[in-house]
Amino acid sequence: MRNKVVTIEEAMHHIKDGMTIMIGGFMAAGTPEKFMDALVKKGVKDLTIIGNDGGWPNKGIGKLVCNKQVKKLIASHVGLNPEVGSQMNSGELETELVPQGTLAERIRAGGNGLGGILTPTGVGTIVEEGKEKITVDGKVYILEKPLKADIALVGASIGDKKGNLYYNKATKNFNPLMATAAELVIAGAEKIVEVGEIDSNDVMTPGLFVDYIVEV
Amino acid sequence: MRNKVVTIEEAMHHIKDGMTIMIGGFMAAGTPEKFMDALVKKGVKDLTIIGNDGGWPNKGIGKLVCNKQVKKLIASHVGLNPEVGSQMNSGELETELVPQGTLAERIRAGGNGLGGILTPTGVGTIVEEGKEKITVDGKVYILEKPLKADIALVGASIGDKKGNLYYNKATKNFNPLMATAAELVIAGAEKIVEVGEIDSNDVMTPGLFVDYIVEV
Amino acid sequence: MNVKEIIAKRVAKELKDGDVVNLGIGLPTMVANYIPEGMDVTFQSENGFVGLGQAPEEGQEDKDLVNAGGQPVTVVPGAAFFDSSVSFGIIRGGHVDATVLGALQVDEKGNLANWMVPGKMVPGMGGAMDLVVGAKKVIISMTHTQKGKPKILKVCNLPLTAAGQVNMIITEMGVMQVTDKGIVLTELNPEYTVEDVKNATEAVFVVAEDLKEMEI
Amino acid sequence: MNVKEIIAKRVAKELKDGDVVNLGIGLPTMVANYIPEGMDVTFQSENGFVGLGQAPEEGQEDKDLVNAGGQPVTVVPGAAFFDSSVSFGIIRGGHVDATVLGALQVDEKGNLANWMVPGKMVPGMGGAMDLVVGAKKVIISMTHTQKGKPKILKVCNLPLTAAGQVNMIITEMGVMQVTDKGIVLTELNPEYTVEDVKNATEAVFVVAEDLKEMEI
Repeated sequence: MRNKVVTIEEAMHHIKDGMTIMIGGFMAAGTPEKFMDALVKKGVKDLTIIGNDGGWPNKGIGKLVCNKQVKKLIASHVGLNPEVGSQMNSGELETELVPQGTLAERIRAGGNGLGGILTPTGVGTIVEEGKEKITVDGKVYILEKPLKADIALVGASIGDKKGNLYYNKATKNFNPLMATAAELVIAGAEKIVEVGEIDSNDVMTPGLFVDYIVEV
Repeated sequence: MRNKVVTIEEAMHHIKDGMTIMIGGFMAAGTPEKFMDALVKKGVKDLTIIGNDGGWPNKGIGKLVCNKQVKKLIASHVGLNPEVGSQMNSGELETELVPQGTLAERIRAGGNGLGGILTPTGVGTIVEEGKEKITVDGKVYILEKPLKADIALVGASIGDKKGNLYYNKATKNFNPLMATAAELVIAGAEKIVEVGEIDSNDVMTPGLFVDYIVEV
Repeated sequence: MNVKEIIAKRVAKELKDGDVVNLGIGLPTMVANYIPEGMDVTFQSENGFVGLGQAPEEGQEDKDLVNAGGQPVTVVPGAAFFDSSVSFGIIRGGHVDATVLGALQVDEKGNLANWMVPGKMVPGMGGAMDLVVGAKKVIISMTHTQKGKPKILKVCNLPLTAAGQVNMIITEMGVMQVTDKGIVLTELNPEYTVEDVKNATEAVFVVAEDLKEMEI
Repeated sequence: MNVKEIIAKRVAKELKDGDVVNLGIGLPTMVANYIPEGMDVTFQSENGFVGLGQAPEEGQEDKDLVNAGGQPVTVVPGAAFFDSSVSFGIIRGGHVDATVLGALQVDEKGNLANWMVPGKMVPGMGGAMDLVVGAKKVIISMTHTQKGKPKILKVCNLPLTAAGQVNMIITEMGVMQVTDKGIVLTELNPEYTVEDVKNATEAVFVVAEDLKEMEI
């Protein structure tokens, strides 16, 4: 069996300037925070980040934004990190705002081999601009396209050595979706256990999705 | 709190001739078998059944087919119940065969308010006949439309009095998807426990989807 | 009772036993305080659970359990956690009975603008666009005017959150239903006259023949 | 070694440490018997889990644990259960490294027909269409002819399972790669001559310059 358990340095080695990176979590709950610190330290830049939000100034995705490592942010909400707004205004940061449910479905579509999904969300708003609209059974939908990434950084509560992951409470959010949608998936788990210790019924991300796992 | 726990007779009371019914399970694993028996006894007819398969002659959806209660069957596989084939040949039973992954996505779309999904499955085959094809980023997909039902009959291992459900091992299959996609959802659980006894992390179908629950 | 309390208390009366409800940030959150004892209303939190409870006591915060604003919360017995695609499947799929949100503007067609002001910092739509499109009933709860300026308009001029989805507007002045034929004032706070409401409203509205005193 | 064993043994050599593999019903199932000790290959079962193990001993069957043919199976440590949408998300999303299936017909373009014969009882495509479109590598394992009649054709004349998705054909006579330029015979079972293979094959194929002896 290939060993998936690596150190944080080994894991971060895969992240290069200019990459597109999905980062799990919701307002930093479920975000692999140690990976954020490691990326700040590593100083990779020109990143495209896909995440639910812009985090807080000192927490979650916000750390990367404040350290000016992010070129483009694809998220649903950035209001709790004023630095996002100021970098948007100064033109340093490009943002693509996506309705939260659409963001979840686009990531899921990317990971699940779908060419897109039809959603009623955003019809009649600026969200529909530049997108194809399709009427099904008399109702208008927007065709939203899949999102994929080079790397997904997900935060788990427990992981096993095969990469099976378990997320506690509200830390699940975007993590299981992102774990399906990137070329390389790196999980930060608060605790790593032996294979078989997570009940097969309780696995929330099957290990086949996970390339590397770090105890954080 | 409204009481969702009812007897099998009370639950089956909602099922009428001509209804469209989703039935969970995969080759009868996870199918609420006692509901099949109750429907045979009740004798409702002209049903449209949506399920993974045609079951076995004496098990699962097969019981309803053999008792000639099914007008139309939407499924991915019917090969293990010869009665389906003979009723198809005699014109008694209409069948719509759907690739299994597409069936899962169509039901999920129905329950999740999506107008459809784009799948590469079936492109270049008879599955694409009569359907819209959409090219996204140079790849051809079929637009598959949502499936919904009047009733979903799902089989759970454990349920609580609020309708939260837990499915053991391979009995999950189509059950959690179908629980989202019907006007009325009736769960058969092998065991009913008090609210709170299923860990909130382990709930596989939140109770909000379930209208009635029967201990079977 | 202050203005916000009046509004929140009146909104609470719209909720029924067994309802699944999503409350927006701010004033809508206060609605939870006015649910009558013994009435079973389940609160959904779009970051990934149903069964949202009270704020935790100081020192009892759980880093894995926050609401959509990133603030520590608790859950009630029978709660269920899920990922963001399930969370918005619940919302978009029509499984949320009511959503209560604030507004910058609402208009005669039931259009809603509550997510951006051009030229100002744009926080992002978060889950609002999905909620307004997906919930069975969309209740706008807000102060009737913004510093004396009407917010209930003939036509919204800010970018929309959703087109034609608002069902009801509850302010400190009264209750309005948004119907196919326009806005109808159905309840009036006895502290105001119909004339007061007209002066504070740009939209044209009809006064219900059986105009009632606002239940507070 | 009989013909089926030869084929299954050769297919097993295509699998690599760490692979996730889906085996079709029948001959492909036998491939599991030839995985070398210590090599970590995970088997996916499309009815909802990864980590498929051996058949259970008699009396040890678990009604909640069956394979896609409805037969009792076991799982290995580190297995994970999921619903059918996740199962086919794994398949369609390219997370299955190889799928091994039988065929009625394969042709020079990599088209596959293995699900229906017009006029005969149609069992349904089950998960085959998704597997063939989604798996990274599609390996057809079958006897070279059907009662002496070629199955590797210029053009399939039965309804297709998928268009242009087959990568490799392994029969008792040898190994063929399906390339953009057509079929290439890369390995020959020493019990046969190239002439034998040509006589048993309707499709035109090229013999690889470095034609090897079939590894059995």
